[in-house]
Amino acid sequence: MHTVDEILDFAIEREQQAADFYSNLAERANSAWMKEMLLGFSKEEMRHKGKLKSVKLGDRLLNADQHVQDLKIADYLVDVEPAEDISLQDALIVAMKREKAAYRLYSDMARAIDDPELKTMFLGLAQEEAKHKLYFEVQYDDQIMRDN
Amino acid sequence: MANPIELLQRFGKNFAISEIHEQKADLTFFKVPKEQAVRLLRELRDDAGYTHLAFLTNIDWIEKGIFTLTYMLHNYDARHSLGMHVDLERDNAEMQSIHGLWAQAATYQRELREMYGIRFPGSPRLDEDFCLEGWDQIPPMRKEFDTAAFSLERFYSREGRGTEDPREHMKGLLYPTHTDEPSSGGQ
Amino acid sequence: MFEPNPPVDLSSGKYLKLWQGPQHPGITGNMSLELTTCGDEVVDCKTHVGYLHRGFEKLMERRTFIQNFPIVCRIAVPEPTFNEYLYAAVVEELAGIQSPERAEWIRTLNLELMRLASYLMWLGGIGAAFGQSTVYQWTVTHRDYILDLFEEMTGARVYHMYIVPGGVRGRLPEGFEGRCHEVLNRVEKLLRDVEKVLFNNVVFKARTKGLGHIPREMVDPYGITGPNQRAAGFARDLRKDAPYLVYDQLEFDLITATESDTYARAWVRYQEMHQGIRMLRQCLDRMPKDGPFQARMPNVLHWQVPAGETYAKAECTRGEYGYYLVTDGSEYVRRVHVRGPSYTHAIALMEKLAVGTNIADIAGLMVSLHTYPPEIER
Amino acid sequence: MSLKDLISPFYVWQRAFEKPYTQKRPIEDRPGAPRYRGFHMNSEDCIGCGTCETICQNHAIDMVPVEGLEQRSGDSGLRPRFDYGRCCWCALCVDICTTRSLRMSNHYAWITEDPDAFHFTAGTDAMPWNQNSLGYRRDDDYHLLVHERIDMQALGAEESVAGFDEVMKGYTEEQAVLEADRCVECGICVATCPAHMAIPDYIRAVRQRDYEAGLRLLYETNPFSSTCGRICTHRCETVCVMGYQGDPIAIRWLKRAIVDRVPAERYREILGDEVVENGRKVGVIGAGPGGMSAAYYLRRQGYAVTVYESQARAGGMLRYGVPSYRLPDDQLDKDLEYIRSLGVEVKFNTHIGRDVPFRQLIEDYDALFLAVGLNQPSALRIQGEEHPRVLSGLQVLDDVASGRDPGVGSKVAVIGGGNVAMDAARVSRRLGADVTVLYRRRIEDMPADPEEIHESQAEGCKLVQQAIPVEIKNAASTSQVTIVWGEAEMIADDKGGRPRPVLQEDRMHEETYDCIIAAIGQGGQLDFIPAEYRDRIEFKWNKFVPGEYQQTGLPKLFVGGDIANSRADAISAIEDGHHAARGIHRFLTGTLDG
Repeated sequence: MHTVDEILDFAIEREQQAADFYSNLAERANSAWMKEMLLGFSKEEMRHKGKLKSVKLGDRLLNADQHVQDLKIADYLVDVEPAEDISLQDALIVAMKREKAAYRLYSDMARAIDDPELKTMFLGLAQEEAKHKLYFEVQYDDQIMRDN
Repeated sequence: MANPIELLQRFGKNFAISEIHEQKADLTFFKVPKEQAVRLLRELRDDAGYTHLAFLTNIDWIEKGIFTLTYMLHNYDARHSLGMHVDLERDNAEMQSIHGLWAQAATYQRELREMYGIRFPGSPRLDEDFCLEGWDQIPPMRKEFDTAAFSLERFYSREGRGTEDPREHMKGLLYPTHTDEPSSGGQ
Repeated sequence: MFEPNPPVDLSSGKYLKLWQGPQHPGITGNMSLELTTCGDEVVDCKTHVGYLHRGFEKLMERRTFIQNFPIVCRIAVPEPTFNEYLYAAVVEELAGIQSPERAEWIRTLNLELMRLASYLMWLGGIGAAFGQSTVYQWTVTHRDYILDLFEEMTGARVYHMYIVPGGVRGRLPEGFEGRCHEVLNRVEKLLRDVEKVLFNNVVFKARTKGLGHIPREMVDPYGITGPNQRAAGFARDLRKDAPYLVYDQLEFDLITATESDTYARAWVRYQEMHQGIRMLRQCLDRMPKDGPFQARMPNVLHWQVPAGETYAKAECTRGEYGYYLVTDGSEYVRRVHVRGPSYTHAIALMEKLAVGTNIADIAGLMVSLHTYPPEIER
Repeated sequence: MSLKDLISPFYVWQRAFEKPYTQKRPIEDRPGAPRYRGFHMNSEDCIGCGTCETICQNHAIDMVPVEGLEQRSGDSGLRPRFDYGRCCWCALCVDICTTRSLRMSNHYAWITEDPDAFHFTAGTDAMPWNQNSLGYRRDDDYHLLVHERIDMQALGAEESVAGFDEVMKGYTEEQAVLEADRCVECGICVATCPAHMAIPDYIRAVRQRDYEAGLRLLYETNPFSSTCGRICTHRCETVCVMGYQGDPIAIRWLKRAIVDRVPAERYREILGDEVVENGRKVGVIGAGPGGMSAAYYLRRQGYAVTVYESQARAGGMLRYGVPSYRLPDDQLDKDLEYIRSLGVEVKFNTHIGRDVPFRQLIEDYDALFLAVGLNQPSALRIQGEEHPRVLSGLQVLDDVASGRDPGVGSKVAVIGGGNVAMDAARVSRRLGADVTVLYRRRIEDMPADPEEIHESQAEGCKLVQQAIPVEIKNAASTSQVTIVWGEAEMIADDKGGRPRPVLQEDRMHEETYDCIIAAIGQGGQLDFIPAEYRDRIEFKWNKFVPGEYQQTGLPKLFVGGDIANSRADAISAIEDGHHAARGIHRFLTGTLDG
């Protein structure tokens, strides 16, 4: 990946993969509301994809120095396997962990690269993923840890 | 002078005094039958020192069908007041006049005639209007006279008046369907 | 003992009917005197009231106990606070509420200030009725100084609505005592001037001495109270005979006279103003400066006073002012009867005294009885 | 005649040159005294309770809607409008104002040629005196209302942890009447109560000692009055206008004051519930407050109602989640037995999906109400959670309610800050344990009822706030368990929600307990609904999204309770059941489309 467009294509492809991941999971899910919700996650990823596409056409990414809150919930929860009888709680854990992994990936890439323009692009993507993770962490905080 | 209870007991030999109630050290209430009232007033004034008639008024006990007159007497020397109650039939109420005992009683009786419709035969200027010139309704102090209804009928309100009950207002706007109870019995 | 005035034959052509009022005959409020005159001598007098009838006693029967407190003051316009106090007193008595000591002192202060203001207005009235209008200007101005005090104490100049069942509505304002002393000093100085200008005035003396003489024997049969009674030689004053509020802790002299005419009644009232100032100074100096001024009250919105009846009275400027309250345990008053001293003074007594009086003296005579028509009609 | 009397009047000249007292208004300004009762002012604190209108003896005040002002929970959106043709400036409205928003300025002159102009809404209409700082306001030491709540007798902390006796003893009649007397009957609370109970009316019934009328009022909207009189979340009290200057009315306790005074055997006679069978039948899934409330109101309409309950007893979370020191069994039974006495059939130990297929229900019944609640405890999902000494809060409460020993040991950590956590903690105290509660946020953020938090502390539970569990480890002894938790920093939520805790990795703690009770939240379980139906039903997160009258996309199916609302309390479930009963009746009588 040597150009901004290549990076964006890579990222767009990743969002598509994520969307597919959730819609596959939704298809297999045997509980109605989980199906609904996973489709919702999938739509959320498609929305991210759409955002990146418009960046490619000239829109701006999140600024790299903008602060995105890290609730660190994904840090101390255990990994769970996506299964047919996945619960809301586990689906959220899967989602936040995936976003966290994506954030890590882009951050690492940014660190490994010297080209300032590309570095900025990776950092911007990392910020986007941090924001997505925050979204799932907030939902987890609200929906699952109601009493905690 | 004797204490008021003893005094009333003494008078009780000749008068059917009942419902004695000592409201406070200087005020005692009691009741006497209508027929004995004026005679007792005269004796209280002349023999017991209750020379001052503070007021004469009436209480409407519409639910019991009676008027209760209150004669408030005062003894300046003993510094004690007696509230004398006399029950009258509410319909067709009539009482003996005491304007011969106290001059100002004529005014009270004239007012009671106008405000409650109680007759005091022989009382001066009894049937002349007192406060109410040209009054064509029932005597207004009687409980059945409804002042609010009267004023709503006679007068109009300022335009633009109108109020909302907070509870009903919120119901209508915030949860209108949560209150429509179906009629019981179903179907 | 009602004795009708001797009948007159109007068809004889000797008599003239003359209406005085219903504009204020004197400055006492709206009522009218239907005079029958022969020359300039009054031979018969019939009073007519009803110009001020607002039906307070009836209105009170459909208002709750707290809702009644703002309307009672209107029963005696120039001297409203006696109504406030007496209404509070009867409700408190039947409800078993004791207003705190601080409130009792403030109430006394309030009532005595009221008395002084009311007497000042009356003093102007008696002056004006006998052609001494300057006195009227002076006294009404000084009454206004007292109304200024009421304004800052109660929030209103005339209808104070300050004495409320349970106590009073607020503490005295900061620095009130000092301003009150200052006004008292001014009024006291004025009174000395009024004594010179009015009471030592040859015209005033000539016209008032002997006018409207009330024989001693008339006093009880006509229900005459207050200064009218004290000027006839009766040493009766509810503040001494049945002390209410803190009157048993105040030093003051009971003023009486024997002549029982217009001059004597004016003189008694004038002396009582000095006694009032004396009492006010005692109040200001001795009243508690802190502590509660309201008893613990129930929720007034649905306050039910136990069934009962009582009568409370106070010595107002005109005599015995009283509230008779009957309750039936509900949230409403069953019956209130307001006993205003003018009820007897302005009607039965006036009709009697007017006979034989010169037309020119009728206003002065009326003022000398110090009557307030609104308290007749309630 | 003396010479003195001739000369003396000439003293009048002494005052000839005195300055006149007359004040030249309007050339000179003459402000009213600082406490002058002038024209009215109203601040933003007004919540439109209308108490000013109630006390106004001149009928000078109207409560009117104000443009741009929204009614919401705790604010009627109305504001007082003054008719100065009637006002006498007595200021009773100021004295009684529950929020102290209403006062008077010392402004007293208002001159206009239009006699109809003297009519305005204080505070919202632009008036020249709106900024006045002086004028009448109620003295701090002067009250026309009673601001302090009447205390209820309760067991002391020592007594209460000694057993499962009810802690709150209920009001005596005198206390109840005094507490009821404080109510101003504004009715602001009615909108906030999820069941829209006739609160001011039944409080008046308590004041008048008319418990029969009170019971009838309660049952109009709530057939769990004995229960709610004890454990309701009393959202009403949070908006009670008496709370602005003192304590809100103890609305919940007053409800209890009514039911405590009416014996169960008199209910039928007092309520006059006559069931006239209408020939239709409705199935209810779940015998919790939602299901039984629906059953009651449907039965009153003449429907044959069958309730399916997976447990051995009715009551749902009220039975298995609320310990008896808060809600004694016999009180819950009082409510439930009355509903059953009307002929509501309850099939116990019956799982839908396992014992009876959902399809059969939806086919057999004219309509179905589903309120299965949230009974699946959320897992901690941290390392080591499967340790045998990690228990679930719901399980502990269920064990105790069913007479089993949950075996908590003598040193317990409870994780969570909701009512389940508080109850698990208090139950553990009663079982003799030392209890520590670990909560991720601050005590003031706890979703548990304030009373529960307060009482658990009084009973000796130690509350540790801002503590995030990170890992569970084996302890030295197999009968014990070690928890690793880290301290949290709180950060504000930009969307105005609860503040969110963030783990501080450098401040970690390790503690060992006999057991750890997790009570961080619950979810639902709806796998028994076959896919063909599910696809037609709307969900959001883990809950149903019912339409009007609790109806779902499956027209015969109505839902309610914790699984269909965000409030997740008994009173909301009760109203869902009641509302669904309204909807089902409309649906079956053709006034609600399917």
